[in-house]
Parts: sequence; structure tokens; C-alpha cells
Amino acid sequence: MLQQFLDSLIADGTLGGMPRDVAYLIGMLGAGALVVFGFVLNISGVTTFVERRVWARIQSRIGPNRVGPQGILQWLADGIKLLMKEEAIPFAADSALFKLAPFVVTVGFITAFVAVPFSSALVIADLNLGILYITSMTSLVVVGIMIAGWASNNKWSLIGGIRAAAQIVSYEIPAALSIFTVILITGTLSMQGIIQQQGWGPWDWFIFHSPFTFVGFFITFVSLLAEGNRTPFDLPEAESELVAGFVTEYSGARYLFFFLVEWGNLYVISAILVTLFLGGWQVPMIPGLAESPFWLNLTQAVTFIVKSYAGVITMMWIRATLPRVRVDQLMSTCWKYLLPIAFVNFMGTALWVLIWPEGFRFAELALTLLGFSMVVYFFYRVVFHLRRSGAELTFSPLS
Amino acid sequence: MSIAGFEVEVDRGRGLETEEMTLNMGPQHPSTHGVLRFVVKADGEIMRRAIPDVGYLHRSIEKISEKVGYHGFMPYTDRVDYVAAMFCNQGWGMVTEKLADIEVPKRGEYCRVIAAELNRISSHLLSVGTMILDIGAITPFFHAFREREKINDLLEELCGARLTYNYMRIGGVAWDLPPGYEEKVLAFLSQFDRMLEEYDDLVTSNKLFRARCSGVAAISPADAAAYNLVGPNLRACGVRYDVRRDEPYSVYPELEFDVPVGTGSAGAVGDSFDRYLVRILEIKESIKILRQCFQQIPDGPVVAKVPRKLKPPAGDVQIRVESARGDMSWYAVSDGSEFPYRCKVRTGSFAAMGMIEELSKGLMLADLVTVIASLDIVAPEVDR
Amino acid sequence: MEAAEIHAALRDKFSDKISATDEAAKDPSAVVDGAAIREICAFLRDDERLRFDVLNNQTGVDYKAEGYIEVVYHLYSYEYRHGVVLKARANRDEPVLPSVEEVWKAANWLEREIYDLLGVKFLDHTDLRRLLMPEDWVGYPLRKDFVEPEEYHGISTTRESLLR
Amino acid sequence: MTEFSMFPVVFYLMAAITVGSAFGVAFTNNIFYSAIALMFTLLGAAGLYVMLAADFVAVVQVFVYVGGILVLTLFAINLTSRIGDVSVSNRSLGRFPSFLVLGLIGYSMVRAIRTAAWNVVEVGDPVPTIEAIGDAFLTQYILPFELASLVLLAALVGAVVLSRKELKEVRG
Repeated sequence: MLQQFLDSLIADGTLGGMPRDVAYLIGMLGAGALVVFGFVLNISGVTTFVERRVWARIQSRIGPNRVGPQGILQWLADGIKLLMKEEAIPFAADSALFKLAPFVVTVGFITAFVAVPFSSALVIADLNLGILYITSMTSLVVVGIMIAGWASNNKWSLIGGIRAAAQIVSYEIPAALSIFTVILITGTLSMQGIIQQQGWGPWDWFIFHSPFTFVGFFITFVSLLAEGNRTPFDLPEAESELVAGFVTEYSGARYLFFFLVEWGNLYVISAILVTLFLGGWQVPMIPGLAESPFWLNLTQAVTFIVKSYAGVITMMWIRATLPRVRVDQLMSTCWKYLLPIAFVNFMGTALWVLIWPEGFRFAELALTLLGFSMVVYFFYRVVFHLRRSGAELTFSPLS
Repeated sequence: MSIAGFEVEVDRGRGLETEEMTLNMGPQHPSTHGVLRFVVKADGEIMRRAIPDVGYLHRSIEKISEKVGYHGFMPYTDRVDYVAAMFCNQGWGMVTEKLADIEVPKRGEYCRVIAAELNRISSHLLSVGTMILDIGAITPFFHAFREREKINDLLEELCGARLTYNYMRIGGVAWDLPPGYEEKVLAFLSQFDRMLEEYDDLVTSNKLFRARCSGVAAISPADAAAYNLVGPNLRACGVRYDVRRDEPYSVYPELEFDVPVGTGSAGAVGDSFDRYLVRILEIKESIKILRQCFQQIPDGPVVAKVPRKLKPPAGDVQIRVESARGDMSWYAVSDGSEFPYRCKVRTGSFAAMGMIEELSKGLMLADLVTVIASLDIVAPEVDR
Repeated sequence: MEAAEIHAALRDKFSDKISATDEAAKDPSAVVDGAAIREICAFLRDDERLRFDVLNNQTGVDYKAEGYIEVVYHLYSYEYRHGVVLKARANRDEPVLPSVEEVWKAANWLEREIYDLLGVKFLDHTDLRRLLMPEDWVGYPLRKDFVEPEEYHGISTTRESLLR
Repeated sequence: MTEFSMFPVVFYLMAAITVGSAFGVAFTNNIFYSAIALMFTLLGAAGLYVMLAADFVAVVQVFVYVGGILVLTLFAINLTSRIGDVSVSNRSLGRFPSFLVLGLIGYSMVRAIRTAAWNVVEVGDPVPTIEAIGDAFLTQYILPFELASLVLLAALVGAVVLSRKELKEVRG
């Protein structure tokens, strides 16, 4: 699309005698900037706002509600405030690397966005290595974190960086193994290809494809939580132990970058999960929808974003509820439990695909039923607890 | 060296020399509960020891007592332990009354107990809430503080202050209970009872919370006695000792309550989880005490006639109060003048703080905050 | 056990080390020879009938007029639920007492505090440093003749009264 | 005016990044800087792979070398003693032997470049290579592939044996 547009510009001479490749380069950079500033950063920002409001409700507070209607612009205000702030670089820090670290982190995060699909057409680049590309690019984030931890010349930051490295390197293995179970089924690494092989109904999603993918979904979820440094695995920045871990010495815009990545990563994690296991942007084919590409893509994008944000909110909920694990518990969870289970899953899925290459309808329906009854039971328990305690859900200080 | 319950032999023969890292934790650290400082000698994530460095909040309260007179010292006692100021009030009141042979009217004693037990609940809520926060869960902290706010409202109605109450006087309390106070407190208690159960479900049965606390810094009863660990920390080690029951003062002999002790339900007896659980159980006992107080409280004056210029006869006395942080020991010397000759308060946190260096050996770095929080250390109480 | 009985038990064992006992006071106490305080404490802790397993409080009091610093030991027994008060006196000019740290670990910090605020030196204490005051502080604040220095590291210790 | 192509520009840029940061790895005094420079070397090499239409190799290069090996290297460096001081230096040892080795390798490489019969192919559009790689591994090259996995397994077991610590239960 972009290429055609640029070609047409060159053809009618608007760009003068600019060489074709240079025009492409400028066009790509422009489009990239548009995507980054118009979309990626906004997703991070909005996610911070959503998190604060969701937390506030969970903790019977109100949350930010002053900037814009219902405080919806709070994230912009925060961002502008942080950009305006003076940046303090510690005298003893290694200033070159200290300045470099946030950008390494941000590059790792933004380049991962390239392969995240939003609808059948809305994807920056449908790489045929999609999922592998995303996992490899997010691994740049940890390098940035380690640089930040070391360059701050602060022992708390250093410990934070070391913890981040140990944690992410360990959890990458079960995460990758569980992702590969899905790839065994699809036979493609492309994000769009994976989604296309699922259907709109839950029984066509890969989470309910076989018992192994059902377990694999939870392993992926836990491992990606750990890779994204989210509670209960937020050890690298554990504010009650390590002050703020690797971001202790950062301030102003560089601090902002770290947190953009942190919250943006929430979305990337959800998007990966939704793509792999939860049917991606698949929508039911209502007659007439397929004829209009605009409406089709819109419904698909809305479906995808709603599903992803359901994941994001689940992660916020977890963060608001659970305490943090200790380092030894973190490692034993990964190596003693997740990794062996992930291996069994991998082998099991391989066998399953060998026996039923087209999927086994009965198992899919039964697992769907199981999944739904789990959700229903969960909500039943929540309501039961609320009834029993007669909890006051809101706190009115004036009463 | 021991890691997570396993004895680990580190092979040092093949040149795997490790170096101790010295970490400076505090004075401004998010989880040191006030201005505390630890010098942590760590081997990676494992602590060799954590050396406490206190004194950042030393306000010479004992020296001040020698200058301001018996009545005048009462507001200063609030600052000894601002989380549970009622007990410091009560301690100073009791030690002076013992020095000067003052009898507190019955209603005054009941008012004291009501205020003190309300304060104990709020202090335990703060302790438990911050402990959970330090371990990493955020929401239970807000829930605990929401209930604490309600107690603060009640205490504000009682004495006009939310933190430094200055409610008690030598010979009784400053004001009688305001009208309708009983209904308000009982309404709060019946609501709080149910909420407490809810928080209990949320935290006590939380697997991650248990895993973080079980077996961390378990203390034996003998060690607890040698280090003079007091209050909930002592009871968590399995020693059934409560000053309110065993060295009764005020109207506690007329009240019925249990003394909960740690049972090692999550691992070892006397570990961090037991210390947490004992506090939760004590909140329930305090609720019981409060309900009984409102049934038994007699009419009458709330404060005895005490001369404005109090000159107790020369002599020295010691009294002990079961504060929220345990046996608070007040020692006062009078020389017959209107100023105390010497006053000394030995607080619960002081004793607990002295033990941390010993407890910290071989723990993980993350466990240090668990230990500080579970021992319920309030920095100003250490330094006074 | 009552105070009189405890004092009697003490007299049986250390007849020459107990200089005075006071059973009539509000808190009965025994004044003991400072040099023997550690043996007396060890006896009180280990004796079958006494079992004082807790050092509840340890306080220093500066009696300037009498010329000594008195260190008061409040002992308690969780087993028998009884207590005793010991008082050991040290010469005010150069106060020295044996440490009871090896009897009760709690004495470590209590003695550091007394050393810090009153200047009593405890022999055989494992870590006798100032506890509350800065390490380079001069003088012992809780002594009755302590005069606050005009300034500390260039920081004035007096300020103008706002109530004028 | 001839059509200006970005292709050589990008190639030389990537090559410059790769070689320049490789010099950085070798010549900086600070071991942490060396590791960071290594990251750029690896990324530059990944870029070169992309230009050779070897997308799978490029992504795996980033995934394994940057995400795994470099992170472990940094991890090890962070655990080195006295890394807290920012001014850590790695001294150069044995310059003479290294120059000797450099000379030998340099000579043989220049010789190889000059004598090799270069098989020049037209640059085409990049095509997905992953399926071809998968097929090749499981058909034509199955024996070397399995041998390599055996070697890796042996290395894994060896690492476990080397780093094993004796565990004894403290509490009953």
C-alpha cells in the first residue's frame, strides 16, 4: 500500500528527482513514526490509565478522575509531566550506557509490535516468522534492563538487573516450548497464519484444541507474566525490597520510557496469548460482512482489542491481588514445574497431532465446557464470598 | 550455608571464591517502616548478616521528661510509638500513679481499656497491612487501612486526634466517652468482624503469602526469652504469656479473653507466618474485650483528683503495659520534686530490633523485609 | 515466689555480695556488688527455683549527688511468673560494670544504650558502640551534668524561640 | 541519472556496525562495554543475514545470541567481583602471541578470498526459508542434526554435573 502510494508520488513528479529507495526510506520512517506515536505509545499510555482505574476499584478507591472526562487524559498529563522534568544522572553512573539503556528497551518493545496483528489486514508486517520474531525482539528488553542496572552504579539496581536476567532467561524456555505446541498444530510461525487456522467459536480456539494446549495456555501465561516482570514475578523492580530495582536512579523522560515499555508489554503479552490460544481476530461470518472490508476489519480489530484487554485486565487483577514470590521460589517454579510440564505438553501435542491431524471434535467441545464451567464456578465463588461477608464495596469517607 | 531449608555445601576448592557485597539499606528505604538503616552483608541474594543502625529518630524523649514535669510529659509519650500511642499514654499514667499512689476511678479504667483496645486493633491492622505490602501484595494493605480509618474516626471522636491521642491523664482519662459512642463502636465491630473474615480469606489462605512467610526466621522460645522478645512476637514462638493476663493491671482481670499463640500452621513454630497469624487472632480477642467493656462499664467519674503540681514521694517504680508491640516496660524515678528524676521506657520494637542481626543470618535478601515487617518494628519506638 | 524469698535465696548464695535489700518499697529491690553482677545474674537464671529467663529491662540512673551511677536490672521468669529488681552501682567518675550479655542476649542493646547515654563501660561486651547518638558525639546526654554543645558539625543546636 | 539503490548503502552500514563494534569488543578496557559492543556486532550480523535473505537465521541469531548467550554473558559479568565500580578494566595479555595468531589467520583469510571461486548469484526477492531448513534438517542432514543434539545433551549433562551442589535436608 505504502509502496504504491510512493510510486504514484514519484510518477507524477511531486518528489522531484528523489531516488526511489530514498523515497521509500523516508516513507517508511514516516509511517513508522506515525505508528509509534499514533498507536504504540498510546496503547501503553491508555493501559496505565486503565490499570490505575482498575486497581482503584479493586482497592475501593476512585482513582484518577480529574483530567478529562473520567480522568481519561491522565496518562497524557503524566507523560507530559515526565517529559518536562529535569533528568538527573548520578555523578558516579556510567552516563553513556545510562542514557542508552532506555532506548534499547524501547527498541525491543516497539519492534515487537511490527508483527502484532489487529485484523485480517491491519498488521504492519505479516512476517512469516512472526511469533519467533516477537520473542526474539522482546529479548532485547532484558539487555536494556541489564545495562540500566549496571550503568546506574547502584547496588540495588545491579541486583535488579541480575534478577531480571536470571528470570527472563529461565522463563523464556517454558514460554517458547508452550508456544511451539501451537506451532506444531498450525505448521506456521506467522501470526496471521496461526489466527487463520482458528475459528470464531471457543471450540475452534487452540486453547481448547487438546488437553495439552489447555495446560500450555496457562504455562504460557505464567511464563509471559514472568518475562514481562509482572506481579507475582516483579522481582527486578520489587519496590519493597530493591527500592525500584533497575529504575531506581532514573528520572524524567528516561524513566517514562521504562514504564511505557512495561505497560506496553502487557498489551504485547495479551496479544500473543490471544493470537496463539484465543482465536485472535476471528469473528463469526455474518452474511454481508465479508463484502465490506472496512466493517470486517473494524469488527475484527474490535474483537482482538477487546480480547487483549480482557487479558490485560486479568494481569492487573493478578497484580492487585497476589504477593511477590521469592527468588528461590521463582526459580524452582520454572525449573521444577513449568519446564517438565511444558516438555510433556510438547510431546503430547505432537502425538495428538499425529493421531488426529484435523483435531478431535469431542475433546474440543468437552474442554470448552470445562473452561466455561471453570469461569462460571469462579464467578460463583466471588459472589458467594461477597454475600457471606456482606462487604462494603465502596468506602465513603463522609458517611 | 543454608538455602531455603537445605544445607548447601559450597565447594570452595576449585577456586570459586565469592566476595561479600555490602549493601546499604536505608535510612530512606520503602520497607523499613520509618527511618531505619541496615548494613547488609550479602553473598548474592543470600544475606550473611544485616547490621541494624538505629538512632535516626532519636528525640531524647527520656531527657525531655526530666524537664517538663509529670503532667507535661503526657503529650510527649504519644511520640514514643505513634502507631499505638494509647499504650504509651497508659504506661506513663500508670507509672506515675504507682509513684504517687493515685487510684484511678473504675469508669476511667474502662475508658482506658476501650481506647487502648481500639488502638491495638488499628496498630495490628497497620502492622499486618504493611507486612503484606512488603511481601508484594498491594490490595490487602488498602483494605486494612480502610478499616483503620474507621477506628481513627472513632478515636478522633473520643479525643480529637487521629494519631497522637494524648487521651489519658494521670489518674484517669481526659474526657468521658461521647454520647452514643457505644452504638458507634459496636456497629463498627459487627461490620469489622465480617470484614476481618474476608481479609483472612484473602491473605491468610493465600498460598504465595504462606510460601513467602513459612519457615522464615523461626525463633525458638528460649531465644525469644534470651532476646527479650515480647508481645505478639513472643506468643508466636509458642510462649503463652500476656501481661494483661499474667501480670494483670487496670480492669483486665474482670475481662475474659484468650491468649493466642503460634502453632506453626504454615511451617515452623515462631516463623513469620505465626507472627502474622497471632496478630490476626489478637484482633479478634480485642473485639471480644471491647464488647465486654461496653457491657460492664459503670457510671462515675473518669479521672481522679490529682494536684496540678504533682510531687510524688521519692522512690523508683516499674510498670509493664501490654502494648500492641508487646510488654512495654516503664521505669520512673522520683526525687520528691515536681519533675521526674529519670524515666525510661523499654519498648517492644527495641528488643525485636536487637534480634534482627542474629535472625538475618542465612536468609534471602527478600526475607529481610518480611522479618522486619513480621516483627512489627516501628522505628521511633526503637529510638524514642 | 515472693520478693522476700528471692532475696533470701540470693543472700544464701552471695551473702557478702548483697549490700542491701528493700522489701517494703513499691518495687522490692536488692542492691548488689557491681563486680559480681554477672555471677549473680547467671545464678538467678540457672537456679531451679528461680529461673529468671528474661532480662525485662536494664536502666542506668545517674545519682549525681550520691556520686554513683546505678544500673537497674528488672528480671522476670516466664516459668514462675515472678520478678526481681537488682541494682548495681558504679563509680560516677569512671563507671565500669561487667556485662551480662552472655547471660541474656537482650543485654547487648540495652547495655549499648546505657553506654551511649550514661557512659557506663561494660566489660566483655562484644560490641560496645554508641547506639542512638552519632558515633562522634562527645559526652553522655542523660548524665545530670551534661551540657549540650553549642553546635554539632557546624549545625547550631539552639534556635530562636518562635513564641515571642 | 542512474537509479540510486539503497541496497549497498544499507549493506555498508551494517558491515560498518558489525566490524566497528567488533573492534569495540576487542579494544575497550571495560569488560561491560565489550559485552555491549558484542550486542551490536550480533545485531549487525543479523542485519547482514536479512540482506542475504536468510530471515530464519537472522531471527534465530537475535533470539539465541542476543536473548540467550549475551544475556548470560552480561549476567556473568554482573556477578564478577568489584563490578560495582564502574571502572573495571580487562588488561591485555600476551600481545606477541596474539599478533602472531592474527597474522596467520589474516594471511590465510586473504589467501582464501583471493583464490576462492566465488559463486555469484543475482539478488532475488526474499523467500521464506524456514520450511526448506526444516525439510533439510529432517531429511538430508538428519545424521549431523542428531549428532549435534547429542553433543548439546552431553554438554547439558556436563554442566549439571559441574555445577551440582550437595543438598542435605536441614530440618526433618
